[in-house]
Amino acid sequence: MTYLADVGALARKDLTLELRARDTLPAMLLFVLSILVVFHFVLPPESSDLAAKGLLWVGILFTALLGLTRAFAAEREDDAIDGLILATRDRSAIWLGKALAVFVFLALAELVALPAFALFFTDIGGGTIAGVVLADVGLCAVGTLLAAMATASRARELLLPLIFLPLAIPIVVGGVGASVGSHPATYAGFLALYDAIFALLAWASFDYVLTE
Amino acid sequence: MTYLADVGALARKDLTLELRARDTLPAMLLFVLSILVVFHFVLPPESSDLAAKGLLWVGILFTALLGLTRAFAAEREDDAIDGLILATRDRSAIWLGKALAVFVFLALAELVALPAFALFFTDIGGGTIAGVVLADVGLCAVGTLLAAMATASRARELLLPLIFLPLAIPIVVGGVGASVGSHPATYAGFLALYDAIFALLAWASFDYVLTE
Amino acid sequence: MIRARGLEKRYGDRRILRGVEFDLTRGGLLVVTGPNGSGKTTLLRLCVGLATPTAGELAVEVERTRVGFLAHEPLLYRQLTALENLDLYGRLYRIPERRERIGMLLERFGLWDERHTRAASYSRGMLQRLALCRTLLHEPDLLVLDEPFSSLDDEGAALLDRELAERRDRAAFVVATHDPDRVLPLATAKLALG
Amino acid sequence: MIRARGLEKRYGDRRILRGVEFDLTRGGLLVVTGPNGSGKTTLLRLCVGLATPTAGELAVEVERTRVGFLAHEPLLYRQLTALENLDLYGRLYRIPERRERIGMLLERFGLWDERHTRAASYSRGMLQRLALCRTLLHEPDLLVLDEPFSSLDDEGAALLDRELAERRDRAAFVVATHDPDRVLPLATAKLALG
Amino acid sequence: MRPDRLPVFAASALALMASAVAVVAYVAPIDADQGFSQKIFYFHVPVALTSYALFGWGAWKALRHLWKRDERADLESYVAIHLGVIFGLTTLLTGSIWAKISWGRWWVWSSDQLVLFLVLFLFYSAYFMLRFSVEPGPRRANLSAVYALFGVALIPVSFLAIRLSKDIIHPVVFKSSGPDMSGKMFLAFCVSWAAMLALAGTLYHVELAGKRLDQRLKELREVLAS
Ligand code: HEM
Ligand SMILES: Nc1ncnc2c1ncn2[C@@H]1O[C@H](COP(=O)(O)OP(=O)(O)OP(=O)(O)O)[C@@H](O)[C@H]1O
Ligand SMILES: Nc1ncnc2c1ncn2[C@@H]1O[C@H](COP(=O)(O)OP(=O)(O)OP(=O)(O)O)[C@@H](O)[C@H]1O
Ligand SMILES: [Mg+2]
Ligand SMILES: [Mg+2]
Repeated sequence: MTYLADVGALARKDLTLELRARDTLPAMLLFVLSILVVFHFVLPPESSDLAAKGLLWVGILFTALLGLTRAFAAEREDDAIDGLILATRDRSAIWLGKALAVFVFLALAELVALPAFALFFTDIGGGTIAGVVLADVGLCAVGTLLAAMATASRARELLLPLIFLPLAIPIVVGGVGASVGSHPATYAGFLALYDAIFALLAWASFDYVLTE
Repeated sequence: MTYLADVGALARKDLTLELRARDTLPAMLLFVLSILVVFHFVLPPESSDLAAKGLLWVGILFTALLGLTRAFAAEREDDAIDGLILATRDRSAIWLGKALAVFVFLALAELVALPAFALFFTDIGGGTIAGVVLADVGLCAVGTLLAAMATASRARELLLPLIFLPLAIPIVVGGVGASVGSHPATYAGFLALYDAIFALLAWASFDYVLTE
Repeated sequence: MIRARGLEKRYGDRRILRGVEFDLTRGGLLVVTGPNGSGKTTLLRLCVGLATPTAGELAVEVERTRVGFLAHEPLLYRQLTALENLDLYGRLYRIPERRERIGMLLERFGLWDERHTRAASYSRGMLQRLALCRTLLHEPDLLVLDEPFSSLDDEGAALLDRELAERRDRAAFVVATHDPDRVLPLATAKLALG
Repeated sequence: MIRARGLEKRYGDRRILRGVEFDLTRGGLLVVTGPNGSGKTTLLRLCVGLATPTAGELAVEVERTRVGFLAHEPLLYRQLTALENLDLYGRLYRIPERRERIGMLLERFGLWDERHTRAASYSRGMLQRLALCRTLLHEPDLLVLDEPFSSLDDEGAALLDRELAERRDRAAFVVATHDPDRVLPLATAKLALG
Repeated sequence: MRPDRLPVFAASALALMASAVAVVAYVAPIDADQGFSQKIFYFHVPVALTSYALFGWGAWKALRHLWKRDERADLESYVAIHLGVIFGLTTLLTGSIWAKISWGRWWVWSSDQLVLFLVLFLFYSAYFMLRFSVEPGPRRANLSAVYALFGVALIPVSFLAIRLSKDIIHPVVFKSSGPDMSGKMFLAFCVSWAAMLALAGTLYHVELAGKRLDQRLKELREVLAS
């Protein structure tokens, strides 16, 4: 319970920060909406739903990445992360809190993007929505850990896409499968498996990422 | 002349900061390859060249946005921007130097990405290349100004989200039109006009962005 | 509480600390002095566990969350208000009577009227005071203070003197400073680096 | 060189400075004192032009690039080395014999051996020394120093004393400090805020 | 391994290699459709499997580093992954050559199998980026180790992803019912694979010894200097 209280306090802090500074969410929204604009102008009206759905997944992936690159910016400023390291009993709470906050941002961006997508392109079924939610979990779980790693490195934001994209590709495969394939349930199961494995791994190993 | 010397010194500083890692180019290659792999999984095999071109624009937009969101990160850290304000005779040099540096990075990434794209997906014509170059100019000119606003202005919450979206979307529309439309020259002309107007506007107004 | 034997720390090829030895028990105050770049901050970071020694033995018998660390940087979020910052730490440290203690500390350090101001628009001395509030919030058993008097005015320094004296018997202290005279009355041991 | 009459500065609803008046000429040194949050830094930022007064008159008869400002923050790039940082400022200020002067200053402030180290891994005192190098690089006519002795060791402080004394007649000085005794021998005027 | 055993190990690896070449050339039958070029198989597949083995070994060492706080494991893990990437590159190259011969193209995107191997390759290339942009020290060791662990989790997940999407072009020989080839072929394959593993082991120990020597030298120099 006390663990969850820590997580809650940390995630709350991130949401307050975003309300104040509005560094992350506007950029994510802008990006997702511009993608829709690009494809609105590119895709001929009669083109397949498949291509449109694919583009949706590109949008989700990159929007997540955009949010993740900024995830630890506030902690890096003035080494605020050191304060958190000293104050949390279990450092994985820092990971969970941050992943939750990123998840909320991503979900908010999608809450705008998905209806817009449905409006401009094609209907979105239950398979797609399930796929998106499951994929979000995986993206945030893995991405937050990797963002913490990239923050500790000299190359910082440059590094994150390099280490993140290869790990995210199975999510894209699963997500696309869940939204356009003929067996959405199989793909959803695959995504759930991915989420479980990598969330567990990230949770267990986050402590090492923060220690010097 | 001395003005250009300032611009050069400032842009050089950004390049030193970025190239510190020294493996920036291999990193970009990895980045581009990862993105192409993502595209592979997302596009159905029989999808049109147009969709592929659209993805190209999504990639460019994303890379530019990634660069811009962190364009003034180094200056914000420890208020280094104050030092620059005091040291430059004409503050617009700061804008020009930064825009140049962002442009160089974007161009470097595209120099890797465009040939790779042509190799793996579909040919790239002169219209696309002209469109990309012109769009880059516009994105860097406007984006740098807005990024500076987000950094320097104490009232940052107001500005960025409100302005960026309406400003960036014409570039996207023009760029996409130049590479897939039937009248690339018209769109290229539109982009050039946009670049001229907004670069001038940004150059003239940058001073006000930085003063308290 | 702390026992150091043959402590060594390197960064890359450079050896910053070498053969550092000291003992510290409850009620003790170790003053660390030395010229700029002699490794005071590095030693303090080793003590709180934010860095690990490359060789030697360092036994710190305090739980991590019972340590209070005042660093060069305030370790606060600039975009949050004083109250929000302390509330976050109060929650993480699970302080009983969290709100009351925060109010008391803010008042004591003269920040009560500014509790709803973002730390970003605090003056440097006010930030240092806020960082002190954060450090003392959970009544730590081990207090590790890096140049605590820096940028405080006379009143702030006197205040800090009082706070230290008050906790004299309940905690152990490690203080790095360029002005050792300030804490000498309380000091039980001195370590000169560099 | 500077003339202030009825100077006032507000942030939002709060009035930070009010009715500040002083004159400063070449060879003068104005000491600004006051408790934490009394507006010393704010006044200094007004003097260098990084902030604008809300009311009153402030005439600074020095070109912006002839001012040297030492702030609370070092105003340097953490990811660049000492040499790269100074080189950037040397170019922007168009200093004749840029490289030579940089070498001289680094040596004088005891940073020569660390010239290829990134500022990020400097200790706090070393950063303050580097910031002083940046401030003095272009031999400014007006030197505005915000707590310049902060986090310097005894040797560093003595060094800075010498540098100030040496420039005594060539420049004007505004120095904010919590330890006015340190600069009192040179001071020509004193302004107590708050 | 004790350094004096290294030459013996290297010699046996060399002998295995020689016998593998002999078995592949003279014992294994010539393939009916692909002819002689099919013999690349005995190189291509063992190299691919060895690179997986190396990645796995690197992750094992990473786990030891994190779990047992084994100081030397960091270097061992790095060396294993380094070699794994070299073997992976060799897989891509031999695969490409084979692809040019039998499919007429150097690379095909339509095979998810190939693309996923490329993903793994990209993942481990990024390992170097990560490692070399962190200052040497305990933090670098930790980050590298965690990343290496993520790698071994990625391998089976990628496999699953391939199995989900039906692959048409890249052959599958090792089915759940057992290997789909003749006894002689299987023998040749096993000998080649053993040889490849022995080669990898030798290289691993040689590189490790070299790296350790470097480190020792640096420490000695420092002792002398002070
Ligand atoms: C660039 C091109 C290629 C790459 C990157 C590649 C990669 C791989 C990899 C990683 C394996 C390891 C085992 C597995 O994952 O199942 C493998 C196995 C194999 N490859 Fe390739 N390959 C390529 C081209 C080819 C070609 C052109 C052929 C023959 C027509 C071929 C035939 C095989 C066979 C028969 C196996 C064993 C299959 C099994 O494990 O069941 N490969 N390849
Ligand atoms: N992360 C790091 N990487 C490399 N070198 C470092 C790092 N941190 C500190 N150093 C080096 O270690 C030495 C000691 O630094 P430290 O900050 O401990 O000094 P200090 O005694 O606190 O000095 P000051 O009085 O200036 O605060 C310095 O030379 C510094 O350059
Ligand atoms: N950008 C800002 N926005 C709002 N308030 C500000 C801003 N900058 C400073 N203040 C307020 O102005 C007051 C004076 O700040 P200033 O930094 O000038 O104090 P100071 O005298 O330098 O104090 P110290 O000794 O602590 O450095 C403080 O109450 C501070 O909160
Ligand atoms: Mg220090
Ligand atoms: Mg101040």
